[in-house]
Amino acid sequence: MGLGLETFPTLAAAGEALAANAAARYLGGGTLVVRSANEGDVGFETYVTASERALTDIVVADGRATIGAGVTMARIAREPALGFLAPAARAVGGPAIRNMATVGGNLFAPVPYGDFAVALLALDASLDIDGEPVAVSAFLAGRDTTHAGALVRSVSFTLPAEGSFLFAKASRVRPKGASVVTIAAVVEERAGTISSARIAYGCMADRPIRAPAVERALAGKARTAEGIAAALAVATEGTAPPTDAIASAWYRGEVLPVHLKRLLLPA
Amino acid sequence: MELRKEYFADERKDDLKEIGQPRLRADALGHVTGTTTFFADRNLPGLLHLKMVRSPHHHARIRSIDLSEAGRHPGVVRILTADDVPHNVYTILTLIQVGPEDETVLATDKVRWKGEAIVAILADSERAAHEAAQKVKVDYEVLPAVLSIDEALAPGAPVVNEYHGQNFYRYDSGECRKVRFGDVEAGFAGADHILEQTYGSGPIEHAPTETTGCIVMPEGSGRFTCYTNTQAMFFTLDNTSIILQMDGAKLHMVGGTVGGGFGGKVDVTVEPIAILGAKLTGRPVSFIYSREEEMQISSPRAAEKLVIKDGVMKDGRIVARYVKAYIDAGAYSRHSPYGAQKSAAHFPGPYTVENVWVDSYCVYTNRTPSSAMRGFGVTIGDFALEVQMDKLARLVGMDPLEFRFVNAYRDGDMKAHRQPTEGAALIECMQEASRAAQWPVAEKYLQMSSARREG
Amino acid sequence: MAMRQGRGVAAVNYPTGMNLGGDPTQALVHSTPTGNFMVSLSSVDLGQGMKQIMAQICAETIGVPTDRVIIDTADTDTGPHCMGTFASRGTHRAGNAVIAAAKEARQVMLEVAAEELEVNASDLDTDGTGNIHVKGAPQRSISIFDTALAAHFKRGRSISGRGMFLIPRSYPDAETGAMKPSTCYAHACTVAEVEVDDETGEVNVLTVKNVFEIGRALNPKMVEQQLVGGSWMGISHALYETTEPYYPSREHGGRDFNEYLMPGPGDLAQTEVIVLERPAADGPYGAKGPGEMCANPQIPAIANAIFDAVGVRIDTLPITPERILRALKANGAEDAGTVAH
Amino acid sequence: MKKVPVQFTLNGEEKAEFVESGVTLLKALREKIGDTSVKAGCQQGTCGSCAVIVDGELRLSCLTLAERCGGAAIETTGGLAHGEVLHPLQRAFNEGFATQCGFCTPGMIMAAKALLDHNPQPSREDVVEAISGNICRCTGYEPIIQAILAAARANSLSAA
Repeated sequence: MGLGLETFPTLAAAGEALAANAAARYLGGGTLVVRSANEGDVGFETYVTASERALTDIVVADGRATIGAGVTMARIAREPALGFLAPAARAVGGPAIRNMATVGGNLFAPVPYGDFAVALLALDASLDIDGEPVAVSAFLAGRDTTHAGALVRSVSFTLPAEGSFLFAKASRVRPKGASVVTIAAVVEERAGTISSARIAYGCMADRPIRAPAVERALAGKARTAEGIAAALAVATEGTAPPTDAIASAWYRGEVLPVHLKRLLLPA
Repeated sequence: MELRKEYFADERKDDLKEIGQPRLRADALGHVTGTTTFFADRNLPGLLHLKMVRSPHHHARIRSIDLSEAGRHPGVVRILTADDVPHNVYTILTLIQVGPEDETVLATDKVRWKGEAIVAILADSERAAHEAAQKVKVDYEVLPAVLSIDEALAPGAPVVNEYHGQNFYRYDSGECRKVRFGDVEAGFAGADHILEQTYGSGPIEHAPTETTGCIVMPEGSGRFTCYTNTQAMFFTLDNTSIILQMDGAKLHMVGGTVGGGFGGKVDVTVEPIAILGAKLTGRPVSFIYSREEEMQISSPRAAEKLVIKDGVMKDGRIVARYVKAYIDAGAYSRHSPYGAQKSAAHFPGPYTVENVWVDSYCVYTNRTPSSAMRGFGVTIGDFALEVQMDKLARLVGMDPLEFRFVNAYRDGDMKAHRQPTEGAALIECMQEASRAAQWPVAEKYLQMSSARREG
Repeated sequence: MAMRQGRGVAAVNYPTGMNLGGDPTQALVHSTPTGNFMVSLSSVDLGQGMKQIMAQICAETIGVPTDRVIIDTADTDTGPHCMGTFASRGTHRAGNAVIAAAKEARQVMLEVAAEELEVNASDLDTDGTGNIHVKGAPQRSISIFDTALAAHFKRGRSISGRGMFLIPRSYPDAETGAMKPSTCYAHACTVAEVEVDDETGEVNVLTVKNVFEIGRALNPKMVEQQLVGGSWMGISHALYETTEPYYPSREHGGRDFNEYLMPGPGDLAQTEVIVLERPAADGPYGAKGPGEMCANPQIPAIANAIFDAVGVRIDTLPITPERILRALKANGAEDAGTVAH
Repeated sequence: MKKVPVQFTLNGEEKAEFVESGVTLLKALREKIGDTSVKAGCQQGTCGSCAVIVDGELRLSCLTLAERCGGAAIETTGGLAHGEVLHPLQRAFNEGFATQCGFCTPGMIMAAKALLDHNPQPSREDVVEAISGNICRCTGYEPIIQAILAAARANSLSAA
């Protein structure tokens, strides 16, 4: 059977169509699902998409940002109110991919992709799924199980304090390369010491993960070589990096502390 | 780029009118306007799409193939199996009498690498072909696989390819192509230092931006026009003629504008089966590798293993060089027996060494067949040789560039494969490199010439 | 963290052609009624510019501007046999065939012109712009346009030529390996400078300075394209490329251009290309085949530069950050880079 | 197979076609409309050979569904020249020997045009970023970068 596209005015209607048709897939920017069809995935025959306005909205107000799931990386990269996020948005693909790839799609991107989701995890973002708030950490943990096939309307997060959001991606190929390791962090400092830190990794497991041991070890420390030493010592705790064409699990584990150190201690 | 005309000026007249001129390329206008016609830039009405069903196993016996469900799938026009191929066991270099025929166009009783072609589905759309491919049922008995050169040559290793009978290509010289020059053992005996090192490489893909493919049009005349991106028109025509047992006069290959080759388009893997499909259906057929097929199914540059043992004197002269080279051909020969002997001829590199021993092996493993690539039989050898040269220089305490001057070949020097050196220019390249890279060498090396030996 | 710099050198040669199989290429040349020249071949242009170079070779030989030559190639109905485009043979083999065919066509052209001018053909020469004149008397001339018209409509001559270039097959001696595997050899020497991150094993190639000896630069801009692109591929081979990153394991082979690694436009080394010309006695206008060689010397030069930088030898390609890091850790990273240059 | 109508402009010309639902813009352009300047290099979104400009933005036609382009203005390299007059990028690629096999060239020129349309005087870094989604296997990229910078300079001269 050939492929077909069905477009619905709301995400809810799209969700009903998907629920009713096991051979349907949600079509966002197309970078994952159209590729899959092109490569001979015959597991689905219908693209379902929604034209709901909220999917492409960016709202920044009262210290909080809400980004529609259909907003592209390119739009985020040029959104003045989200300037701190531009490096994370620009870490995705090349220019053409960034004009297509969406926030929602990135949440589902398998390793070594999904760099933007790492940023969202560090921001402790909340997802709107069927009108219910779901923490991005909970969503990612249940991505293939409880939240499989979930339709994300938007993501929202509290804007981090000026200068507190850090992002780094190590890749083999520049400027566009799949990730060896991606690290996003929100590090807040008070009076010369770290008051709180949220650290998220990409490519250190089969999906973006937080690094609670590092976060604990940073709390109350100075952002100096000495201050972060304990955190670096536990950098790989709880990680299970994949081996793939880009890098081995061993290599990822070895260089993670190096990149974490460089992120936390800028030259 | 800089042309340094002062070198060899007396060997060259620079009075030509068209040669040496930086004329614009006549084909570039087509490229920049997007009007250059590549083989796939044709829309033929009624075109069928060919998709190959491939082995998921490195090595397996095929117990049975069930096409009943796939054959009934809507849009499927025909499914080709080994029984449809008139001369199903072939080898490309049979044209230059390099046998035996050792590869099946479509697998019969066995598959010998993960990705080997088994049946070809011809359908109205790519989608229908993909869907039908899922419905082809192949019953395999998985066999032990040999995945490395060392495993292949170990005693008692499973035989990869019964057409050879052992896991290496048998030359008229025996298990390897040999070069014997001087007395290598005497050379080692008289050497001040001996250094033996092992080098290796993984397979490398040509990765042209245009994947391998062809489109075939059955003509009313009974001939077949095949638009192809092959690197060798008559290699393709003649092999197709053999495989299909079809008079070459019925075949018309059209090509010559290729989206990158690098050696990756000298195998004859798409044209025979696509032409067969066109013959059996009477419709035009397109067989174009997907990017994943180009990356993992098309022949890569072979993985290699090289052992180099050198005897060197304190003054830097290499007096003996012993090389064992192993080329991982994968499951079938393709061009690898040629590459292994080209490799044998390349040693000891652009240096004059009086005692040389080379054994170059073409080894079969249950891997994607490798074949020609830019630098065929030489690239990995040069990596090994030139790293070895660096190590030798440090071993005798010499500057690595000066060490190469000491050993560089000159006109008239006898090479290990017993051809006198002509037209050498290694020394001049190194002299210019010394200048350009500001890598100083002693004056005596700057006075050297490839054309004659001093003194 | 330390970025450690090093440099390395490598020198190579490369054979032209595939004599071990027998190595023929043929060409046909004929003029149109108005004095353009068609070259019929079955050689393949892979992007290296075969068609352009054959046009320049034909034009030089006949004595016309390059834009008067049209290349019709890679159609097995019309093009005479060519072994194929590989083994650095295209320019050399097809070029020699085109020269032979063009010489024969030129001879007929001069004979027709001689009849028109009522002189001996051996007294004639071309000026390269489309005219034939009596040597030493440029005012006694006829255009190639008029010559071709005369050949077709008045003299009944075919201004055409057949060209054949064959290197007969060399059979290696089974015992000694005595053989003639190729004809002329191109040469190169590359010096590479690298910077190695000793905490991650990442390598930046800072500069590559390549000297290539290629016989003759038939079209210097096209030589440059190929040598610059080849130099990039050499760097790519050294540090990035493999279909099977964990060879001999068959796992994790790249399936696309994200997984199959090659340097991106942000990874480029400062690249210098210097060309020397020592014409090959048997090459078309002295040319050798540099298309394959140009991607080779960077690989060992970079390997040697990495050793110079951090004191570890990676003897397996590609030289990945992982291989370097493993070697550094095995060596004791703090001792690395202390080997004297 | 279900066919759906789709209407857009291609290089300024109105196009109205019935395409198969779910078909990619790449296939619609190549097979339906006959614009084969758009190349299929991977159909995975990893090579950029199929890049086109849709409503001023660079996109990969292999990952874009044709029927989602209704009403769009689509540009391809096939429509860039005006008769024999080449676009400055085309001229720069030609004169700068920035094309070898030519397969990546149309996509590369689209990526460059998308850059220059938004940023007529790009830095080298901007150019590198702009072509980062486009694979070239022949040139080593440097001649392409130089050609794009040359086109930008030519633009600024003609604007001055």
